[in-house]
Amino acid sequence: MPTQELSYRDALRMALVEEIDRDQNVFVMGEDIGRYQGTFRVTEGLFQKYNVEQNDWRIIDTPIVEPGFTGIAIGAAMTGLRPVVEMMTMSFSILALDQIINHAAKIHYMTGGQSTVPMVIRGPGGAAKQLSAQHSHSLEGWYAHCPGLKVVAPATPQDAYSMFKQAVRDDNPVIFTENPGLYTIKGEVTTGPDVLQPFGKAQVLREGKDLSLVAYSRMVHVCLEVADRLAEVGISAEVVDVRSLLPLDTETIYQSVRKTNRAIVVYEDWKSGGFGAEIASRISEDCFDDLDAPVGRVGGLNVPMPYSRVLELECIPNADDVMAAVRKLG
Amino acid sequence: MPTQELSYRDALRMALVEEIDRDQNVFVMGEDIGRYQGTFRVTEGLFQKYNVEQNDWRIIDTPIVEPGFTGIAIGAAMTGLRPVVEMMTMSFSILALDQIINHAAKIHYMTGGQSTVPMVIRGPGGAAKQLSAQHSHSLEGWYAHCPGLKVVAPATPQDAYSMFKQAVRDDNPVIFTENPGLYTIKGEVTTGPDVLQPFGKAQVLREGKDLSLVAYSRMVHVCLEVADRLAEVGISAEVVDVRSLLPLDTETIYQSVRKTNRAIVVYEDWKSGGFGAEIASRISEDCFDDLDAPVGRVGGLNVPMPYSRVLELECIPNADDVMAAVRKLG
Amino acid sequence: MIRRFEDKCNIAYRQGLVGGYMHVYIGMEATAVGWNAALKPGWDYVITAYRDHAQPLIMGSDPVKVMAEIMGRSGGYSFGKGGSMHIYDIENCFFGGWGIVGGHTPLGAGLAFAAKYRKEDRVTICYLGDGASNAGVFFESLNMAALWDLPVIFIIENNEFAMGTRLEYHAADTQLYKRGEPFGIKSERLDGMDVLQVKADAERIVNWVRENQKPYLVEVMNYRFAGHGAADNDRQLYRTKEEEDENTKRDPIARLEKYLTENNLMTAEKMEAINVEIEERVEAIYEEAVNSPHPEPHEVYAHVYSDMEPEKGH
Amino acid sequence: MIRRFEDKCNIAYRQGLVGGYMHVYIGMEATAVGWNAALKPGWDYVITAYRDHAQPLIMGSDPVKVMAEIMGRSGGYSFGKGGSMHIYDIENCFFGGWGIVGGHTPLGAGLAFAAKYRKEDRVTICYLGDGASNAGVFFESLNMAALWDLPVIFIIENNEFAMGTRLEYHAADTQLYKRGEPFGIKSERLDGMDVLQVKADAERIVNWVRENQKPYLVEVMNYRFAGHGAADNDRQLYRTKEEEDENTKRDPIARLEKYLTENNLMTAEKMEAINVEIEERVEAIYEEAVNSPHPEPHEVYAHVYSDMEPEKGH
Ligand SMILES: Cc1ncc(C[n+]2csc(CCOP(=O)(O)OP(=O)(O)O)c2C)c(N)n1
Ligand SMILES: Cc1ncc(C[n+]2csc(CCOP(=O)(O)OP(=O)(O)O)c2C)c(N)n1
Ligand SMILES: [Mg+2]
Ligand SMILES: [Mg+2]
Repeated sequence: MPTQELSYRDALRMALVEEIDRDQNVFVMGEDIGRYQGTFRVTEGLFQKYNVEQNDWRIIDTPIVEPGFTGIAIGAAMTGLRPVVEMMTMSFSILALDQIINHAAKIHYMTGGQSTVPMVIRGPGGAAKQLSAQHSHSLEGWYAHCPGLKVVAPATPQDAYSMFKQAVRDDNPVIFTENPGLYTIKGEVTTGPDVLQPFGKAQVLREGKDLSLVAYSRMVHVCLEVADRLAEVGISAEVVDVRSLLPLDTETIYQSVRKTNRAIVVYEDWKSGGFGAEIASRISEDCFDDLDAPVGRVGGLNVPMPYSRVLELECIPNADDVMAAVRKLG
Repeated sequence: MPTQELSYRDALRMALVEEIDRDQNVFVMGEDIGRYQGTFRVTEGLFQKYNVEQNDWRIIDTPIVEPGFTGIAIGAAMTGLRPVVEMMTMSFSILALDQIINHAAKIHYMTGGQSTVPMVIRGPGGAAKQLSAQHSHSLEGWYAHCPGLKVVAPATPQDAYSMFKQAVRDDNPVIFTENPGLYTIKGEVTTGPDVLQPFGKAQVLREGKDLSLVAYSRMVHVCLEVADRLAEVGISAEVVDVRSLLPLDTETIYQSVRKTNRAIVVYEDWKSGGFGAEIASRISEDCFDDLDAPVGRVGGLNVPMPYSRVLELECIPNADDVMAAVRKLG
Repeated sequence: MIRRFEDKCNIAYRQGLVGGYMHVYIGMEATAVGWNAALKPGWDYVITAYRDHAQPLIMGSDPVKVMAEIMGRSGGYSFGKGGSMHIYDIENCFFGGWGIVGGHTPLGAGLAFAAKYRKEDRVTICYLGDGASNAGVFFESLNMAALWDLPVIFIIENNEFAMGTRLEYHAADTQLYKRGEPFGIKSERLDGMDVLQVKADAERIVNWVRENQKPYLVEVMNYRFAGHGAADNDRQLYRTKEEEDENTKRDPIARLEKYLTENNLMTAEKMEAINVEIEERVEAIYEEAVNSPHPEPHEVYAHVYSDMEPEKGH
Repeated sequence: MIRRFEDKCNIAYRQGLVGGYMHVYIGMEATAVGWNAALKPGWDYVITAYRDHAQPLIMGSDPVKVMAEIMGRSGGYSFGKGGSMHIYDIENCFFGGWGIVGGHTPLGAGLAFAAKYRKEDRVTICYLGDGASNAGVFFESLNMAALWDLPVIFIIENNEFAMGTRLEYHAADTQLYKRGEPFGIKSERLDGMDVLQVKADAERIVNWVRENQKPYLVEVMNYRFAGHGAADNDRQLYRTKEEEDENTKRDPIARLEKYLTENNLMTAEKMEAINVEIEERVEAIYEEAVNSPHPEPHEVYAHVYSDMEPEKGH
């Protein structure tokens, strides 16, 4: 299968284009995704290609009404269409939560299986740069709490590609969260019509034996950096990329912890009540006898995101913060 | 100070009346709370008393627009008024999350302390009886994840009374969640103008030495029942009523666990990703050396709430489920 | 022709009795019946809120499955998981059945979006209450429906109450049809009590929407004879007995019966026979539904996802 | 009289320069200036979205503190925690500064609610964009404002774009003032480029609202000369150079200068002198703001709550 170097953003776009071309039921909806090319340029060129050149109504610019257009996508999905909804930032999906949680997530259940909602909601989640308190949310933990949704947070261009294709083909509503800091990272990507990454499989991105660093999305890269730094001082850290929060692959995480006997869970979201608490408490409970130290957690500071870059950088966990947690484990 | 037997509902109403009478800035807003007396009758009689007899605009019936009226309350609170917003059920507060999370919770921070939002959002949270998937949410875990909010979940008539009064006088937005199953329970209530229960203090409702059952809201009563049952078989369980999720009184919880060396956290919300995970992972981390067994968790089933009473009862944790978790601890 | 009226009369009565279990659509039957008569069965889409027993019955759903669902039995359309507020019969194009006031209105626009996207000539009817017509998402839906020319008819069933709140306490202007105007949507206020008139209006409007591929907004004037829901047993909190009695005179079914009698379209005997027959049928439906078993505990995990089970256990 | 025009001219220019840091209100100055002139300083409330540099400047805020906030410095109104989108000067009755499109509109109604609750004769102006005028919560706010007779003026600043989306692609009917009509709200479309005309309209409407204690909806026609935000540097994606040039001719400041000159109200020399003075003042403001220190790391925990600190640490 062909392989090429792609940025996370380009990998995503490529997957999107392939899915639109593959299935007439796939369309894209969101704010400024068409003529304006998308705020983060994931949909660049698509309006021209589909709506103008092919005269096909596939890329749909919406008014700024997250509840409304998400609901329209859900209604359309109930008839078998496969909408891909872009949230300009995942923060704005808060406005659409009633549609997502009370409708999309529950339709299969409430209809007793009569209807499915094959729909992807994607966009950048987490802090970018000085977007302040209202635009910097990590919401994946909230979503991963809700049965009926699937929630994924790929960290690499390969997963952006193959998990996105998987998401579009899934018959259930999928929350697909991208961190704004990931769009420009590059990596080798194997492409092809059926290069799909099934959900619910964590992956070990770096093998190690002394300590497991468990993370998803951009924090995986922070953990890789920490692993490098630990290697320099003779500590061998294993990095587990959770990538799918719901379903969650506890087995791969547990295997790692059973080997290393120590774990730190790292996430960008507010520390208290974030999904890292779920992962940590599962490890604590299910690997109780294997643990040589309490399961550590590193999360974002429990404050609204401040505007000042100095303060913002305080809030977002970085390699130093993880190093400090490693030291604390002893 | 006077003491009387009151139901949870009546204790709440009494506290509300006292606060309205005490401070002209306090008013109440919500759907069907006035002429219709409130769906759960917490505001019974108040429209007649204030709006009709005193010709004062204190009890305000709103259209069914949770985002809109919550926003109006927030704007009013920014000028120093002290709105009490009733959500007919907390499930409907999902529609107002943008107002609550992005506005109320962050205003003090974003204004650098120029403004406060002295406001209470209250209502029944959790399952009632066959209200189905869209009306049975436990949302306190989501709220307790958000800095800027305070989140409380009183379990007794006394706390309903004294924490509600505290909430009204707090200068920060307070989420005050009542479980529909609690309204009719009765208890002795000490009343008085300054009977206030400060937040961030858990309480031990039953002393024990073998095991700590940690819960809030209605699940406290389930735990008390379990403690009774355990006492019969010679196991002495301590019941810790968390009652305030944010701020969280970890000290009282830890003290209990350090004594009993075993803990089970019980909550009605969906198990995975619920706030119980936060409590459990804190205990696991901070009481690591004191624990003789992994911290157990008992939560609601990870499914949308079904309508059928048979299935609904499967979903909500009960004493049998907690007993099973106790047995699992060994 | 008479036969057709008979059927409708049948249906309307049947609703009264079936709904009798929860008394939900009583007084408003003519609206659903009249509008449904203008739709292409099995082709056009219908969606409504939680007051949803009548729609599936007149759209060809199995009344036993509707009744069983209302009772939370495994013989119901959703195997007892949806219940009274969440009835669906997707095969017959009935899309529920929703509990969040206003929340289903963009879904209605979405059904119409799908029809337009696929270039099918389906029309979607989206019912909502007067209370729901204040919900922000409804206005968002109106704007997009007009912006994208979606073939959807929003029908505001103005029964003068949102639960215990009277129209004039929740809507700044009680002429709710005006809400379509800022979006350039054709909007009308129509009667909802005279089934023949309703049907005539419905045919005109459904045809217009099908032909012109544009949205439409209709405010239908009816009245909720019963309480809001089964739990609402103190209606005098928000309306007087006199007002109720006055409005009961508008009863669509009595009106139809009177029409049929006065025009000699049906004899009193025939009408009585139909009523008896209906009662019997409803009794039989009830019997069958009530004998349907409760779901098995393990079913609680089915239908969370289409392709996997959720994590189990407490 | 001339002096007053001078001030305004001053202010408008100053905005252009201060805003020059982010080029945000350019082309729209006459709206804020004209409307503000009709308000009682320190009494009436103003709230707007994230395009919020101009308002506090003309409402008497300290321009250094505004500039420092935009730069995220501890000398800013929110000690650097709010930033460009979240400027507040509550003392001067400026209530921000909000990032969620449409999200602040009920807050605006809430300010007016408070005035009415306290029986004060304050008027609230709530600005919002053409894009924001589609948001559901805005319609909910209109309904309640009318239902409860709240003294709020909603001003839709129709600058023809919501980010990169042109008006006619996001609004089914581009006459946005119509959106008040279904609620019985007095609604008008007005010019927003001629500061003198704006001021006259504003005085008429503010007085009406103060007297009648009812809401009002105004659509103000202006144009966003600059890109949406500092990050928007490819405006040709959504509009042509010609269109921009054409609209630049409507420049409110050039227009005022022309008016002043033609009517011999100000000499060219005087005007030039003012411009120079403004440039110097803005330079001084910039210098002072840029010399304000960045916040200390520990300040990150301040102002989460009014009475306690959040839990600390990662
Ligand atoms: C978002 C939301 N808020 C509140 C409720 C509770 N509730 C259910 S029905 C109802 C009244 C709705 O009235 P209307 O839209 O006129 O419909 P009707 O019952 O008259 O058919 C209310 C307040 C709800 N289901 N959803
Ligand atoms: C709920 C929400 N969705 C999307 C955005 C991103 N966004 C910020 S400004 C804007 C355009 C708003 O346009 P308009 O209301 O016309 O105001 P203008 O910028 O022209 O002043 C968008 C889409 C946002 N801030 N909030
Ligand atoms: Mg109604
Ligand atoms: Mg605009």
